[in-house]
Amino acid sequence: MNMPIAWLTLRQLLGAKRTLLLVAAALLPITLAIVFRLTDPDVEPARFIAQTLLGRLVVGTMLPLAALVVGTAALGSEIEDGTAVYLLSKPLPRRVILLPKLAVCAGLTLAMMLVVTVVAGAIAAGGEEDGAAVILGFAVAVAAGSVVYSALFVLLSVYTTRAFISGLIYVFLWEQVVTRIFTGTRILSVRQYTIAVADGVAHVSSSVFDGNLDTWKAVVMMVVVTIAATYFAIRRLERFEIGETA
Amino acid sequence: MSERQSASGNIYDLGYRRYEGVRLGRRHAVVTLYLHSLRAAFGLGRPATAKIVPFGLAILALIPATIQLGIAAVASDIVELYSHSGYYSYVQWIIALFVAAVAPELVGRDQRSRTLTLYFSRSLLRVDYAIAKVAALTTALFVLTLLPQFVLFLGRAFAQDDLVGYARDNWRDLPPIIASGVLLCFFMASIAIAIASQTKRRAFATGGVLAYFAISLAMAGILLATLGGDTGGWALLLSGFHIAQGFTLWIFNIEPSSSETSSTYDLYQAGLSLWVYCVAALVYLAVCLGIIYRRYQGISA
Amino acid sequence: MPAPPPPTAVPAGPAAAIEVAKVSKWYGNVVAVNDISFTLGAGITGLLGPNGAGKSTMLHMLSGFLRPSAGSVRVLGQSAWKNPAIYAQVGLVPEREAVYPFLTGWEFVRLSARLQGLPDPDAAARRAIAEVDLASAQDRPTGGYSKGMKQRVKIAAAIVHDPRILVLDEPFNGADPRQRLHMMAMLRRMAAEGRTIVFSSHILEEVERLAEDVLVIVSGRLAASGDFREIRRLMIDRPHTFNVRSSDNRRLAAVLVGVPAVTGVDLEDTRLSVRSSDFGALTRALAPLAREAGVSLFEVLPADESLESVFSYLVKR
Amino acid sequence: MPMLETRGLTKRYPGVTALDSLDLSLEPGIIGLVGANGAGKSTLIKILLGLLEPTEGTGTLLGFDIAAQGPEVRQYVGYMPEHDCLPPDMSATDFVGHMARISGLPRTAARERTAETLRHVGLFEERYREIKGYSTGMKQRVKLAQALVHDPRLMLLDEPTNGLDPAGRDEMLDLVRRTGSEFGIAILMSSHLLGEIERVCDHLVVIEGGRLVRSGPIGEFTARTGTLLVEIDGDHAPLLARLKAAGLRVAEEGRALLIAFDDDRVYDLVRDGVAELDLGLVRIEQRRQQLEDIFREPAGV
Repeated sequence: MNMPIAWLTLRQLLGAKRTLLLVAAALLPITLAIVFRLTDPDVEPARFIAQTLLGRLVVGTMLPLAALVVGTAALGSEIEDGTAVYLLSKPLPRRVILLPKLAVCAGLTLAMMLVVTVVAGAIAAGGEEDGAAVILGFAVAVAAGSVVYSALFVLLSVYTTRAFISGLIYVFLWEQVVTRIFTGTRILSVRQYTIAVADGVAHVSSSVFDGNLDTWKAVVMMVVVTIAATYFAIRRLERFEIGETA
Repeated sequence: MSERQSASGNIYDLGYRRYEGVRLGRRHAVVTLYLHSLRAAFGLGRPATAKIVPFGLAILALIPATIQLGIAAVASDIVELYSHSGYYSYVQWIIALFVAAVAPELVGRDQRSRTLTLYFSRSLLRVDYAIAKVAALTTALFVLTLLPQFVLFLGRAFAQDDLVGYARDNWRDLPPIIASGVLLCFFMASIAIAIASQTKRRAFATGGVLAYFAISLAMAGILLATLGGDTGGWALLLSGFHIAQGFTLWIFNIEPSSSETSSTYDLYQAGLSLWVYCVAALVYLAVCLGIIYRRYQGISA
Repeated sequence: MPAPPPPTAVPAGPAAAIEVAKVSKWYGNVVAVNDISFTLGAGITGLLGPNGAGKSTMLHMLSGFLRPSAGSVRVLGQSAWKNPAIYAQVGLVPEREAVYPFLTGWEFVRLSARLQGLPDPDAAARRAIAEVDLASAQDRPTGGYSKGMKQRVKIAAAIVHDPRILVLDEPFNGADPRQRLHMMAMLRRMAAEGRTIVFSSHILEEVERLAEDVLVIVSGRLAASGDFREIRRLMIDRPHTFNVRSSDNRRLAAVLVGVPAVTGVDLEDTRLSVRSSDFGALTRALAPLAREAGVSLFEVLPADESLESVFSYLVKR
Repeated sequence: MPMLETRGLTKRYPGVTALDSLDLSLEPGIIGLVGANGAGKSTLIKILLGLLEPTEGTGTLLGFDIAAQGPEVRQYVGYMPEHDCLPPDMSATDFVGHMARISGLPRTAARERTAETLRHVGLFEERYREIKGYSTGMKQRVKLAQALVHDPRLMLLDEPTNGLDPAGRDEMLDLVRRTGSEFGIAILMSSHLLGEIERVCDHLVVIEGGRLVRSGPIGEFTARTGTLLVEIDGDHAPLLARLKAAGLRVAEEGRALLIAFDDDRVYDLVRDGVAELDLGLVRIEQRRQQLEDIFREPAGV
């Protein structure tokens, strides 16, 4: 782990206006959980947490958006404004540049989402037994999902200058619409992997979750996707050409 | 080169000539920028690819009204499919996509290419620039709102045997159609420009505008569903779509439907008085215009 | 003249620091660089060419950022492409202005030192910042720097590891006159220590004052290389013209016409214009003839011996 | 009344004073503006254009008060910024025509003057193509054209040759020169390249640390000095020794010898020295003071 690069990446991310927006957005699920608790509606908390609060809002929207914003800001914006040259012109193998960047992205996304998951979940569950299991399941799942999404979006950002918009299309069109309608495509959805992991870890009655992917399959797919994305990102960076316009 | 003349030959002066005509000043500059932006909203004067999205969405917005017109042509006395007051619910996403795609074009491009500096070095003031842009997007939206309403009006009129009679009986529909259409366009344009003017990057601007509508809609839905009518109802004031629906019904003086399949069921469940949505819309407008004003006062050129 | 080079801080390496052999670069059907070969040793070389001639592509290949489509670029004996190891001996100053706006000048230069794996990054950063005279601004974020300051902090980051080769893309862009003078002095000093310095520039006056040799790229081809005065001498199809003011122009004209190398003499109002295809013969003839004729020479000005005229000739050829 | 007059013009940012009580009075002409980075050149130009407000002080430009009559004065001023400012997906004709109308010209006049102006700056068939395909030189011409199209009384040019190659620089400088002398438009041009200023301008303003250092005709800055510059083809060491032996004060500078010039005797000593040593004589020139010298000495000379 190259510490100067990790330090630089962290400075980049924490200084960016978009990261602040993310932190503000992270307050949404927490607010929702507080409102849920205060008004005490007649929905079973575990089900509300698994399907709406954490399943739909956190895993379905916040997690991919956070990973997208962070993942494309770390290296993509550097390539775009030309500052990547300062890293690429150092006597370091390119993987030594990419891996710390990826680790910081994944770590930052993970930290933000873990806090949101645990705090919002705990508030909404209010000590209910099934609730604790569901939160634990989601904590593990969100951690794993952060890594997979980060690897994917960092890969995207070294391949295309339109990484952000492509990522948006993937998140909103593919994961929100296509995989809902065509259930067969769920084997290719990070969101579905994440839900499946949460389901497997939580181990509560099947009515709580609405996923339908085997947990072990999901785990295998997550490992495969992460390794492949990282490998191709490094490969791309090794052959990265900087011309007159780039 | 100076002019030279003889009986049968002339050399004319092609050198620099001063401009002695009128200079029309600030108001002319605002109007010019407004018209230019209005054209730009539909990609006119730009390459063909810039026209695809705005024209595509405008056509999509017209489809329901055109269907009504078609039905009127084929069979005169069949049920009406779309009402004036409910039309915007069918096209709300199209309008949102339109402003999300077009607002960054109108305000982001000038920041990206730094043409803003040139504008501010002319007689335009910063506030003039903001006015021209909001007005242009508002007007552009008329094509997606008032035009289909007008087609719909014709469609319904054609469905009757007596065209003149229909117009005479139903002309009272027109003021609310126009009032709600103008307010809707102004409302959507202001929100979109307030968000889009914050960044010069098109992807972020488009994403931001869409994210506002999508997330606020989802939050309102979740809150209403989990909290129920009494308290959850206020959550609809987060959502731009619900507000637009609310003030449209208020202007048409129609109560939301209690049918679960109706698009206005959320409003029925929330049980708020419809004028509340109208006030909310005005508050949103004031806030958005304030944000836009501040943005252009502060932006460095 | 600069003082004799001090004992070099840089260990002696192979004679040619940069070897470019039969290099071409194309993008689809567009040929940006076409079969260029040259070698560079210690000293300052200016890379010239019109916009779009392939200068920047060449510099990017020298920097290992572009893969040559054909031929090879070797830096200190190693291939430049896909070989980050060379950067331990190479410093790069890119053309683009951007630096990390959130880092202070000090942090930025120190980051470079750490990424180079230097044993004492703080000392190296301090030295590099002092070299570009930026110590007073080192604790401010670079986002607030002027163009010239950004240029200097970029140079500091590029020389922090004391590289043997320095590649600079338009380094004088945005620098004010004082900063230019300072930077030129610095580059001369570094070259005198035995380093290889390549820079591109559009400002011919500067190249003329700074570079010992030039490389001229026109339409992707190497149009000329070497000392530009020598290049000028090689243009035998183009007469050398001198404008002379003297105590008696008419008399001087009369004697100059008799010199075989002189191909034309024009008497104008207050001066005399002399043309010759043989530079050496004319310049050597001028003073003795004037002395014989008893004419005082007040002014002798070569009309088209500047780098600017050489360059425009090469480009329009 | 002078074209431009400022009194105590001051601009302070937190921690930095960009302009420090600047008093300036300029008549029309081609005026060069030089100064170190951060000396306040850009700030001055932006204040004159009304893009920035001065902290203190007043100014008049073309007889208008720059603070109170911003929109009016800007009708008569053209501005060419240093940075890119052109929309990539418009053609030069469309863009310059648009800026003409923004500057207050009616439609017909705008069209005619656009064609004229583009011809003057040397853009021909390519004016109908999108700007993004233009070379740097063509883009600079478009930038100049939009500053010229409304026939301003004064043009402010910020580093007009930035990024141009030698041929492009030549053409741009010729164009600036012509605009100033033939078209009769006053020009205030900033540049870091003193050679350019020397070539184009007839008046020079030097500012440093936000204060006026000197303002005067260019000739005052480039007066002859008491130094004779001699350049030899080959090694000049023998000549140096010989001239020193003859009692002259001689110094080396690069390839040249600098000889203190006392009386006309020096000319013949040089001539004879060169002749007797059988050297090639490349240059004899009475050295002029260089603009660069302003920057060699401490500020405030």
